[in-house]
Amino acid sequence: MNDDIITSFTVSGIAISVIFLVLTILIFTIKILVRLLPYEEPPPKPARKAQPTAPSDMDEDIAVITSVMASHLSQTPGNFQVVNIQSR
Amino acid sequence: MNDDIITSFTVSGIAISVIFLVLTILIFTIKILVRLLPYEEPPPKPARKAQPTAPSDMDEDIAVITSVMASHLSQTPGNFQVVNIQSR
Amino acid sequence: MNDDIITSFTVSGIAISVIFLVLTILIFTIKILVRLLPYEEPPPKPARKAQPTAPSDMDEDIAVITSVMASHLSQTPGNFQVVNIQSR
Amino acid sequence: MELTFSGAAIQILESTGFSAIVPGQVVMLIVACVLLYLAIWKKFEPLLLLPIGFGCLMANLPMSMMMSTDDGGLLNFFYQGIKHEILPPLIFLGVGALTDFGPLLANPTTLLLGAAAQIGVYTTLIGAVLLGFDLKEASAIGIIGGADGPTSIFLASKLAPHLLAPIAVAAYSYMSLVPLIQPPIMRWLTTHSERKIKMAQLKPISKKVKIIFPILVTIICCLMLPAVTPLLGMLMLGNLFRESGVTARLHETSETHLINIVTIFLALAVGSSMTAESFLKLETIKIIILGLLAFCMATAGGVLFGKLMCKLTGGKVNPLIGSAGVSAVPMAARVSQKVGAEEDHTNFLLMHAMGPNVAGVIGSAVAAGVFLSLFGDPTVPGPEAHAAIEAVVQSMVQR
Amino acid sequence: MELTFSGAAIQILESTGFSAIVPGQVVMLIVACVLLYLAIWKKFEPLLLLPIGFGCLMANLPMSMMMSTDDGGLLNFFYQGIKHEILPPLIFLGVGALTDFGPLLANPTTLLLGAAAQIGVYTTLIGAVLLGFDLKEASAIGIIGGADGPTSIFLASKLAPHLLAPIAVAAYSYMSLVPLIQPPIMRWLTTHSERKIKMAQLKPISKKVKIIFPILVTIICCLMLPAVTPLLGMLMLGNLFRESGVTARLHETSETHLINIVTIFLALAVGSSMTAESFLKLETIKIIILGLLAFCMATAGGVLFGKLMCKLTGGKVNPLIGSAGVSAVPMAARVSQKVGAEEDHTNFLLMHAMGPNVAGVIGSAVAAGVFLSLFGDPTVPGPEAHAAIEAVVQSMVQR
Amino acid sequence: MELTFSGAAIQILESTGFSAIVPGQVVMLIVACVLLYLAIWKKFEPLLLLPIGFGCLMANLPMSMMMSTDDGGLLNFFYQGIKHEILPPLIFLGVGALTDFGPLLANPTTLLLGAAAQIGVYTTLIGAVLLGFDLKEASAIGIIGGADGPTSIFLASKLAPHLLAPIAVAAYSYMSLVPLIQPPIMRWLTTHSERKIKMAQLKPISKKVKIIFPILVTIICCLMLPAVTPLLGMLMLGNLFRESGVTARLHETSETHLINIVTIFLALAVGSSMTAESFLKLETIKIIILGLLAFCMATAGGVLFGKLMCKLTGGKVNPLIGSAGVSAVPMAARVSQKVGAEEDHTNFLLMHAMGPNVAGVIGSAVAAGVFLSLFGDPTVPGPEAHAAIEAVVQSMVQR
Ligand code: NA
Ligand code: NA
Ligand code: NA
Repeated sequence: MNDDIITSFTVSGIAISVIFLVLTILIFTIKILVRLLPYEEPPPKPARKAQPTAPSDMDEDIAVITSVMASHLSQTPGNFQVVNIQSR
Repeated sequence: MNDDIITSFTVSGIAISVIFLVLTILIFTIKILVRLLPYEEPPPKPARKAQPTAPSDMDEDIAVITSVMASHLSQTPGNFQVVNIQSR
Repeated sequence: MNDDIITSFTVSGIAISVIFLVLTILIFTIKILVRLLPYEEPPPKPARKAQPTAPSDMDEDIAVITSVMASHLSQTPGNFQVVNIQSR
Repeated sequence: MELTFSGAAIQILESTGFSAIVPGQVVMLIVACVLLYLAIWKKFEPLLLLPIGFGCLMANLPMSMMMSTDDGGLLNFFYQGIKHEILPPLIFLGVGALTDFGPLLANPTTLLLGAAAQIGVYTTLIGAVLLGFDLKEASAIGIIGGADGPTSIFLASKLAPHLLAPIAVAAYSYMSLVPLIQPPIMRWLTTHSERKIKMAQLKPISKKVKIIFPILVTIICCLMLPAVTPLLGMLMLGNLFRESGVTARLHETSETHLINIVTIFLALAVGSSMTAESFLKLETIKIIILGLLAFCMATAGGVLFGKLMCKLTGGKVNPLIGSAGVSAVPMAARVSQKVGAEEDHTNFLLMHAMGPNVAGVIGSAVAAGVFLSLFGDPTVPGPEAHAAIEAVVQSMVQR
Repeated sequence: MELTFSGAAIQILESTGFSAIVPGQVVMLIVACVLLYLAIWKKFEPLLLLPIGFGCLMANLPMSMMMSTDDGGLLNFFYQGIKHEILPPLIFLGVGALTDFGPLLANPTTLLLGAAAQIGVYTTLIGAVLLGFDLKEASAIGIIGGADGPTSIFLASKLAPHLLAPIAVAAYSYMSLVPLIQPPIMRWLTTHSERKIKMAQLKPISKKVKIIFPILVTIICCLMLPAVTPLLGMLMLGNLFRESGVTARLHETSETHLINIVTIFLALAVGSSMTAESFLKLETIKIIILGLLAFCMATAGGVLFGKLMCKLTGGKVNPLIGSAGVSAVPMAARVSQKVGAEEDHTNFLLMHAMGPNVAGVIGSAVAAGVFLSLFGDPTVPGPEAHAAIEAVVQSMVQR
Repeated sequence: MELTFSGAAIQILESTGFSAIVPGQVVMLIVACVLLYLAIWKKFEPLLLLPIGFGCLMANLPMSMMMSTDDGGLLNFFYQGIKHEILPPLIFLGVGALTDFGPLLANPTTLLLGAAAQIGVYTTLIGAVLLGFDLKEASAIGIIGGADGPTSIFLASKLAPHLLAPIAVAAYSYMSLVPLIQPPIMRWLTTHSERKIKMAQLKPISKKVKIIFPILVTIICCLMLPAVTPLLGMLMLGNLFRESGVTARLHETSETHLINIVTIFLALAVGSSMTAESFLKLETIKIIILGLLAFCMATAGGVLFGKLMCKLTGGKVNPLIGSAGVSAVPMAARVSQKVGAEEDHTNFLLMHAMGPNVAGVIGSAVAAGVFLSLFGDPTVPGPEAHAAIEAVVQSMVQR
């Protein structure tokens, strides 16, 4: 019983040491990490017209829309054309 | 080892045969199915006024709405009447 | 077999008795409960201006909004002040 | 390992279902397709009969390892959730979260209508014994009249697991037939003037009563009939999630994705128990007939007790709401509304019928509790359950 | 099988709970109702205390087969998820998905406040040993001061499963009392001028850091304290689902329906372990007292370390944010905000307190890891777990 | 129990992972980080590779008890869901709920393209045997070319569970590389004029056909190849939930939270099987090479069969849609669209490619069924599964 009490102090001491050790290591890791990968201001959003979505993406979007519309209207895709789409 | 290689060719041959057999059966099944149950153009949606929801359904809807409103207003359903509801 | 049939009548009798007993007890329990805790008309909702949300709540809301805005604008909270918020 | 082309072809041919299919399985495949047809095109309780039918389909494809008794199979895994009575209580958690006991609390005497509808359960019990079932089986069959799927499955898995498939299928099929079965009986047993009775407006109920109710029901009913606690307790917990107002997250999950997931598993497991050996028997036909009897008697019991209440209250109760006591929420209450409105289209019975309707859920659970008190061993799971668990463990160890 | 009317009546009467209820169960039913009252009307952590209370209610209805120790019972099935340490890590997956470590990353030294608050854990350990608990039990009790329910349940199930019920109830009860327990201690330990300190704006953190952080924490902490991996690893995985931006589906499920389902099962299982034998003991009262001590010491530890940091930084840290190191996210941070605003209503401590607040979650997990390193056997589950599994399998085979 | 300060410090030190880590684990931790990097920054199938990578990370932290083989560990529990073939069919339930078989039904001959792409599976089988794998292993490796994760995991867990980790990782990695692997092969095997072919508009399909299709596929395919029923049956059940229009609740749950929960468990379990012993072997490199071969051959098979169909139909079929037969829905169909549009930006192949794309899913399942017919024992789970179950039960009883 008496032993247990002594041990409990030992355990407390050990445990507090370990916990501060572990979290201190974490602190330094975070500090290094934040130093290495600093926050960068996101570039101001350019006007829409100036920089459309990458052409390949837009082509694919048009493809999807055209296919679905053609399927829906029961027409061949050649009968109409999606001229321009804008992402919102 | 050598046996295994021969067997692997046998297996490949068998397997390709089986897979084409199974999927060919599926193809014919689908073709028959589509022939038996052809797509039918859905009838053009009639104007709302001309064809309201089935009377029994609407009656039930009115019953629900009336009951709930009566319960909410703490009145008997006789005190007011739901004249008309329209589905959107 | 014959025994089973007699028993089945016994069981039915017992079971119907028990079920009515249990549910009758429930009925009286509910009646007492409803008597003890009658429905109270909720007080008419006061006008918004007259009774704003409890000050402590609003202060906390302002704190959250200010902190988040400060964080977002990368400014110290002292640089601006949230004067008033209204719950909708 | 060496395979010649012809040897491999023979092995594949031997491993196809065609080499092993037996006539019983063909019949069951047709039964499965009929269930799917009823679920999809006739909209018979599709949330349950569709996966039950599909489970039956998979279980009867020979050598597919999808029978409820196939150790190590996918549907056997789900079936353990029925065997060990885990899935039905979870369904009831969701049902409780979906149920508003307000109309019942506003007119608590309608609980008696929920009790009266259980008469169908007990008369069917006698009928089942007359047709040669033993008392445990007869109890499990009778509960079909309770019109509660999870309760039927729960009781069948405890008292007569070998009859689970036909009982579950009959229960859900007849539940979906409520709009066809009930009206003629209701009209036959009531007079024009009775059907025209307008009932007084329900009083509002305080939030506190709604919160305390599920707790009290659990204490009272489960003290009197302990064996029904998993079912009734979870039903009431779901309702407490709903009414307490402080557990919105748990309420939402219980009544949506949790009950949906459990429904998929439960229904597939029930379907997987529809094997030719267990289903294509004279007993199944008897059960289907008895189930119909149970529904009719339950409807009649409710309506007749409604007539008695009508008399005793001096005409304040419309007997048509009695038929809603079978549960089958909310369809039976809608039937009461509809039959009443046929007589007088300004008569709104729906909210009044919701009282006996939810009372029927409690009533059937209590009825199941009575059977478990009489025939189940309350301190240990039934012998069938033991055997099942033992079999599972044995098979796992032996392999 | 033959039943006379009176014979059946006696059997039903004997199978009611009334015939078997013992005074201890009556007391526990009252305890259950108190828990439900606190959850519903006092809003004490209702998402957990409501189902815990209801589980306790069902478990103490005699012969209901709902105790955590009832083999084959529904809640015993859920309880296996605690015994085998499956449910607490899944809760932590959801907690991680809900947690924003941004404020912690912006001011990493606040991790030390999360460490300092664990002082409450260790002083309580000593107190528990003084009150006669052995070291394993004392560790499980001490962790109440960590103010993290899943961590407490995880550690208790490993080191002292017989104390699970009181530890879990104490942990969740005191967590909900944070707004009452902490402010007096915070005011008593700090000066007016300290409480008025305004802290510098937190710097923004890059997305990459937020993504790498959970991975690094897992590697570092779990290498040093392997036994805590199920808990801390899943916490960090949930956070990675959140921050990675490529797993929106998994993130959404983790933080909504998955955590809700697991919460229902976990809380019911904890409640089902609140039997009269395990709960109505002197130990429970000791645990409740020790739990309060743990919370107070944790708060004091955090505030005092905050004062130290205030001194060392030349007054840049407001000591009030130290109390948030106990975790109890986000309530403890709100308490810091509120006590600070009482002094100067233009002082906005909330975001600053979120750093130590989430640090407290990591801190408690690390503290639990230290205990497991000392008292648990890292390569195999603890003896209690073995015994539990063995008992389950034995009981399955024997039946 | 007595602990001195230094004694305790030593015990903690000994219980850290640092004392036990071996070089193989360090390598695997790096592999895990690479997987996380590919998932997060390169968006390689992140829904699976992120949790797989994190599972690998946790499993390779020494003494963390997170390996798939650690009895009683959290991830071992999830792993049982793979061992007993529960999780892959549940994933397929969700996949079926997400899949529209309309384009396939409108042009059923594209099923042959889904068959042709399986040529990659079988040529890889031969390659694997040449590299020294036995026939079961070779089959499990070959199926990587089927480009279906759940099918690969299902087959590997039955035929070669020791190769599960590399097969699963290879399958998901290459699936995400489809946009890089396929285009050069497609361009190399087709002529300019072929790539410019415009296909006729797909005919619309009646709702009834869409409903009957999953039922018929289940009956036909599972009768012919019973062992694939868990996978194909659940896929078709999910599709029936979608198309029947009467089970919206089950459809929604299947395609969202159920598949998400199962994905988390499955991916973590797969990751937890990536231990140094099982992964850092020459076999893994062979499997990765063979997997790439399988993908290339599958693509080539599809395109070449597309050329054949083009010839036979007098130029009505664009061979580019053949490559979509590998499955990897919908990425492979998008690749067909993209390569076609490069040639002529008014050519819209997407919807046409969706037919072979979903046919590829059925094709791979059928291919897996053929292997199971040849090498699996259809009436009982494979020997590895037996051993696994036996081991679990043994370890549970012994403890
Ligand atoms: Na009922
Ligand atoms: Na904490
Ligand atoms: Na494929």
